[in-house]
Amino acid sequence: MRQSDRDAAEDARREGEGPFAPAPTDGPVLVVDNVFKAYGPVPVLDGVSLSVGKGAIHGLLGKNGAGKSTLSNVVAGFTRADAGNILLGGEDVSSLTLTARKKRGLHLLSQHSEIFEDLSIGENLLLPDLPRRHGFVDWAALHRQAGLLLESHAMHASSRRRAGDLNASDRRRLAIIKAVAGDAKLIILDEPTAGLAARERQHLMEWVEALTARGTSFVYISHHNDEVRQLCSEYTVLRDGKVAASGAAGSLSADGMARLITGSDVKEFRRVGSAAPKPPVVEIGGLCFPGGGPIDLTVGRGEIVGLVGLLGEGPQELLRTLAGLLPATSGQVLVDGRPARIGSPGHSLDAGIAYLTHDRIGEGHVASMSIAENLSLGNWPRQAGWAINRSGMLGRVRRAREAMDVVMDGPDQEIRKLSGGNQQKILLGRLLERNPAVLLLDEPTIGVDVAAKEHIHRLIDDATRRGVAVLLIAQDPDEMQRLVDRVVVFSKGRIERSLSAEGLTVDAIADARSLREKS
Amino acid sequence: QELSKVVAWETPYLGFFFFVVLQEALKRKAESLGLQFVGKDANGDSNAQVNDWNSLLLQKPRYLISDALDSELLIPLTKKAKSLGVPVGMVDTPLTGGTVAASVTFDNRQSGVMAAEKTAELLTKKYGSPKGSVLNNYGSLTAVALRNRKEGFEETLQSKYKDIEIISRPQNNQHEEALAVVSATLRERPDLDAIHMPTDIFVVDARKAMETQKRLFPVGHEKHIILTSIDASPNALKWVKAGEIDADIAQDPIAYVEIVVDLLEQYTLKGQAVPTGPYENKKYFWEKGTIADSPSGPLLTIPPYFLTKENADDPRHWANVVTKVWKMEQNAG
Amino acid sequence: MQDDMNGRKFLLDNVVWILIIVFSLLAGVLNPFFLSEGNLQNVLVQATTLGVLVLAVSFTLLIGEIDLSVVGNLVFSGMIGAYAMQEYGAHWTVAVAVTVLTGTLIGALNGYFVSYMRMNSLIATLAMGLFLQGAVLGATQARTLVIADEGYAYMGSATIGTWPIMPVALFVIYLAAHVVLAYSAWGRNLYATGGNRRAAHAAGINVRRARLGAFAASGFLAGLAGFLYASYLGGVSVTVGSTTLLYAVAAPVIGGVSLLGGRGRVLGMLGGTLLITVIQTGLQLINVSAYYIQMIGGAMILLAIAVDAFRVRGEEQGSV
Amino acid sequence: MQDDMNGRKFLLDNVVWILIIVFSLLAGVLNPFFLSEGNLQNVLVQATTLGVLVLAVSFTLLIGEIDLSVVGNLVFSGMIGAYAMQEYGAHWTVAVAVTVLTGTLIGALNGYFVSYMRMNSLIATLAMGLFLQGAVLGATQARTLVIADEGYAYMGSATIGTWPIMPVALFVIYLAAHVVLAYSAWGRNLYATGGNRRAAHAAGINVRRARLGAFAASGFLAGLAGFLYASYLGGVSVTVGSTTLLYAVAAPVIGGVSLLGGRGRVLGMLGGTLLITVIQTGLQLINVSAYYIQMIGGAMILLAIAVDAFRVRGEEQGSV
Ligand SMILES: Nc1ncnc2c1ncn2[C@@H]1O[C@H](COP(=O)(O)OP(=O)(O)OP(=O)(O)O)[C@@H](O)[C@H]1O
Ligand SMILES: Nc1ncnc2c1ncn2[C@@H]1O[C@H](COP(=O)(O)OP(=O)(O)OP(=O)(O)O)[C@@H](O)[C@H]1O
Ligand SMILES: [Mg+2]
Ligand SMILES: [Mg+2]
Repeated sequence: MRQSDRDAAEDARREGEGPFAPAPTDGPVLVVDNVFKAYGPVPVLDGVSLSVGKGAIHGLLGKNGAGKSTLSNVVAGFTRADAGNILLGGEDVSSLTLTARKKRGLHLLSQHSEIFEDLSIGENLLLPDLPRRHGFVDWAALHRQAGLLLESHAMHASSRRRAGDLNASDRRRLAIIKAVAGDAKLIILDEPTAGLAARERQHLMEWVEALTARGTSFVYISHHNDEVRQLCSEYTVLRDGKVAASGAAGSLSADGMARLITGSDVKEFRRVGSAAPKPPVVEIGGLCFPGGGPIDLTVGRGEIVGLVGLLGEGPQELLRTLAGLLPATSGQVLVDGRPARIGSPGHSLDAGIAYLTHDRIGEGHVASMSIAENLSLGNWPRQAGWAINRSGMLGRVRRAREAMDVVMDGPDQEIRKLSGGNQQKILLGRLLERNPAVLLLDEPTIGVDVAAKEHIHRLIDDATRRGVAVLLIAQDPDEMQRLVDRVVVFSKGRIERSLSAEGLTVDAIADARSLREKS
Repeated sequence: QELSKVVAWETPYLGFFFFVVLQEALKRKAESLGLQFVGKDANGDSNAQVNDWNSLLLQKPRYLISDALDSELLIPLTKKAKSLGVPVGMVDTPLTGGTVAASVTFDNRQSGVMAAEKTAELLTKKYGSPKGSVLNNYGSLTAVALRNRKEGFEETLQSKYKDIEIISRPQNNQHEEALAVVSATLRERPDLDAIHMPTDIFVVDARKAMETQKRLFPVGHEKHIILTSIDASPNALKWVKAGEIDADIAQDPIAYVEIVVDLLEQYTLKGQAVPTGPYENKKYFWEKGTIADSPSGPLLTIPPYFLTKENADDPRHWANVVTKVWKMEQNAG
Repeated sequence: MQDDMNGRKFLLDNVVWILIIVFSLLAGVLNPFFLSEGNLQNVLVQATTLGVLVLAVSFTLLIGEIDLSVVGNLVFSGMIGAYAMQEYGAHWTVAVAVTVLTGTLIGALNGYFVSYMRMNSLIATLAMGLFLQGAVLGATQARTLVIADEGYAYMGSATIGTWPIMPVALFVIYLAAHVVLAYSAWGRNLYATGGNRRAAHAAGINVRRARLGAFAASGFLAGLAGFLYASYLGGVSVTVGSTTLLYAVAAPVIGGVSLLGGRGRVLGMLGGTLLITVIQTGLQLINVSAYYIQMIGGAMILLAIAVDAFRVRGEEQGSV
Repeated sequence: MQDDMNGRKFLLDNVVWILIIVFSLLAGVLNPFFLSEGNLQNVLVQATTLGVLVLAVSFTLLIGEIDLSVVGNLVFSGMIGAYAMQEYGAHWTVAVAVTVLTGTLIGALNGYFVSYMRMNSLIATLAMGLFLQGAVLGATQARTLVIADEGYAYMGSATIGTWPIMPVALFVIYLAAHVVLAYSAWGRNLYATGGNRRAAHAAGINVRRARLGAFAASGFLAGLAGFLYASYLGGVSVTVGSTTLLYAVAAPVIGGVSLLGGRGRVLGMLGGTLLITVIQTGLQLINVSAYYIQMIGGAMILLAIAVDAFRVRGEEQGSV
């Protein structure tokens, strides 16, 4: 019998048993007992054990590819372990389906959480248990319940709206509300804050705290060590599929944590910008685009300019316009003094403008293609004008591996089999291979572990030393502060003011953002 | 009430030349009577045929003439036509019931029997007794006419000539399948004696297969493979005259249509029933037939006959009418 | 401007109805019969048989799959129903039940293939359709099974006054489909599964069962179509419906059902059905030589999709 | 264990070749001629005409679309080539060029519809196919356009010794397709576009042009098939190829080409073609009544897809 058939049979049998018997109150909510999982020759989870106490927030830490998401999927029932047991409230749920585990109060917000774009927000929140009357869906009650949920989580959107019309951050919030709604015993949050703005992260952390007061436990996965230190009561560190450390979180220092995760010291990279005037690389004049402009902005050789502003108020739209992904309605862009055509990504790239998307899966990689091909996508090293030069591609893979420490089996491995952080490195590598004059970076370290983050920061800095001009969006004020030479603040699609290098502190950046948010 | 000037026509297929001739015959006949012609094509779908009938009946034509895709499903519609006062004439494939004013058909089964007898006769000539092997590359069995021809051909050989081996393989009314099957059979059977095609349409493919394998020889050559077919189309007429085919059995699409129109005009529209009994018309090569009573009404069955070198120039063959009078070619170019 | 946008959106969403009106008027100019009461009956009767097949295909499109065996299924289940009466002397009500049940079982088998065995639905159902039509050919030896039972034939031939009752079946079935798809939890699960299978699974929907269910529903409707066709035609033959499949797939798409799943309203399916029927009936009535009918039909469908593409472009603005 | 996994993967990846062997042996038992040299020629000749169509469809499958107009295109472009010789006395080389060019232009038009006008490819190309076949019916009025030119007919009928030269064309075309798809930047752009259209666009690939290009390539190959069919059959008529479409779509899928785009190897396409041809030829040679052939054919394709589904399940492990 195949695995899945067994699931179904099992499910039917267990569902008849009636309400789930409550666990002893003092025991751990979740016990992971010696779990093994392998996709190929090398195990991804190699005898992992951990336990999560009632009401605890358990930080799950590790480098990219350490196995965190895999473990979450095994616990939630998305994937099945090769060996080992999962106990929820004392009951062995290892052979239960995802649905059965959900019924027992186990929820997962996965790293690449998805929504039903064509359904309303209300349905997104309540599926599959829609309120019914006389057997039919009670739409009025549905929107009433969904409205209450949205309100209690401070999300201001009509539950009747099509979920696909929400922007990326609101979609994430929707997915999170769905995960935390209802009677949850244990919620696994796999990088819930990746790509969220500071205030939203704060919000999320407050919800989580509040929910623990009701007795809900969490497994919390994040590459932001400060979040883990602020929120978590206990932690487990995974390294190469094994538990490298675990314990109570209180005693951990920031450095110590980084060391536990990477296995060595991580030197925090801090860029030393120079205040000297720089010759301009990119000059943006009167640029208008849907929902913004006119924008005037000049970035000089080796300069990194941070863009700050609310979602939908300009920064992302400016980058996407420059990248050729949004149509410019008027204005001009000069690169190295020459007017650049920016009608499509191809034109922008030809003009030396390279863009790193924040939407890795939707717009970043081609999942079915190899690592080597993804590194060379749209920029094939050629021979004889038409054929692809394989050694050229392999050279690029070698360089990316050396520069960013990418964990992979080989250049021909499909990129979808890499962990999220490693995929991100490949995307950045693709841009750097183009030797661009201008780099547009939208969250370059999204989902990237502490060590790789430093790597990436160094790579960006290296690029500026070669004269590349950088426009950067980073929701993390700390990351912003460490990299940028100056910051421009957007409001309602236009540049409101700019903060120069002097007095550019984390607080100032955070304030610039939040000031806008208050008004 | 004044009679409509529109003659309605519904054909099961239009993709084959035979059906084109049927339609053209009606078009010309209507023209000669000063009437208008409307024609529809069901393209092999009996539901489409029923829908076409319904739409045509809606316009209350003078009469509706059709070749049935299937002998049963149109029966209720003949009753509807009657209630609307539209006489119905069937050609080629008659119905098994209903109220049809006049039907003109061809004895497809008999044509298969004749081809079988001819094949047996030629094999007897070759071997002294009826033996040898024959490929029957039969057509789509969803077509009533082709089904009857297959049965006539194979049952005759099976029951009367037990020493003749029948290799029965379908071509599904597809040129490429006919070519492929004949090619394969020629390769498989270097000793193949005879080939029967159910209609002239696919004789070209059999000839192509023989030609490619350098096994196409004229009648009389010692390596000649006996070739028989049915229809007596313009192509077949050429082959018969050139001695490239052993026997071709004629049907007469032009006669079907013209006679049905004549019967409808002459009797039905005047409120009389079409009389049964012998039918004679020197306009057609076969000259004599019989109108019998059938479950669907009066039915004239046209006897099959051989198209031969000797009679090939008779201007009454439909192939000669099509090429010499209508100036229509089966092959373009 | 908001109003303008809404007006535009309304027009685009209802482009199929506008096309129906335009094509009807055009056909009416070419042959005034087209706008007669008799032809309206004609259109509605033809829309009934096609419309049920369109619904059948649509149920599988909603989950992002496709059922191309519906025509084979309709002939096969119609045949089984006819045999039930002829060979076993079944009462016509039993025969109807047998017809629909046969269709449903075939649909469920397709669903098992696609959902549990992960066979590609396009090809698996195409092959299934071939198999079923082949089975009918083999069983009937290409002969027509005549439906003699008046009860069975009633739906397809009865009239009230001069009005045939078939279209009543069309509207009842579409209404039921609307209620199921818009108001039942099962229906919403189909949309969720079609819209995002992984998310549906993660939300705790039994995705496999939902997918199997969509195919079973498709088979149920194909069986129903089998009954309606047999009742309408007064018999079953292997050649029934052989040119219908293309239209049964084109109609939902013209009516705004996405081939990628998760999207499509019952009203749109009805609109697509009526538009295709209007084109077909129009071509039956206008006096163009039969040689050119197929070409014109192809061009009309192309035109309808081209117009529909405005809606698609409106929705996908900015994407490539 | 590693070896085990690799062995399993190898088996699964090559399941189509195993099926070819199994089906061949089966047919050989039923008719020993099946395993002879004569029949090998037979299989390869039939695979040539089908194989080129399979490639044509595959080019569009790779970008996640489908071209169902290939059969209409092949007849239409074959007709234009035949007319070029008959009406304008064109030299046969010119006629071949005209045939292939016509096919390419039709393909490019499909590409324009799908890529620039955003028409749904399944329906748009289905309607286009209907239109083209209708146009051939209208233009030829069901007459056969006989190819008298020996140069034009050479490819389809010439032999070296007893061996027909058609299969040479098959292997040359497949080799060229392999080189283009596996080694050219243009080919990889197709895979990228099919794998993730937005990502390909963002990476600077001209996605619209790539999509148009895939359809133009499909049309080019359909035109080439038009030449091969006309050359092989010695003529063009409206009914040519009308039952081929199903097989031209099933073969790539059996050979592992994903209907969702971005996945599929030329060797698989060849395997799919050969498997379908083996089934067809086998059914022609074993002595089964035509009443049952279609049913058996459908069942065989179902079986092939069911076996192929093991491969799919292997790849998608754990997903729903
Ligand atoms: N479906 C799969 N097939 C093959 N290998 C896989 C698959 N999924 C994950 N892996 C491998 O398992 C390892 C662990 O991946 P996982 O996603 O669990 O890492 P992670 O700790 O969540 O990393 P990140 O912080 O980057 O999200 C990686 O090396 C990855 O390549
Ligand atoms: N030392 C280097 N450091 C960083 N990038 C490099 C280096 N050498 C080459 N590259 C980048 O790698 C790409 C591939 O280089 P390679 O010389 O191998 O290929 P190629 O055949 O010359 O390709 P093309 O002509 O398209 O550039 C080049 O486009 C260049 O951007
Ligand atoms: Mg992860
Ligand atoms: Mg170079």
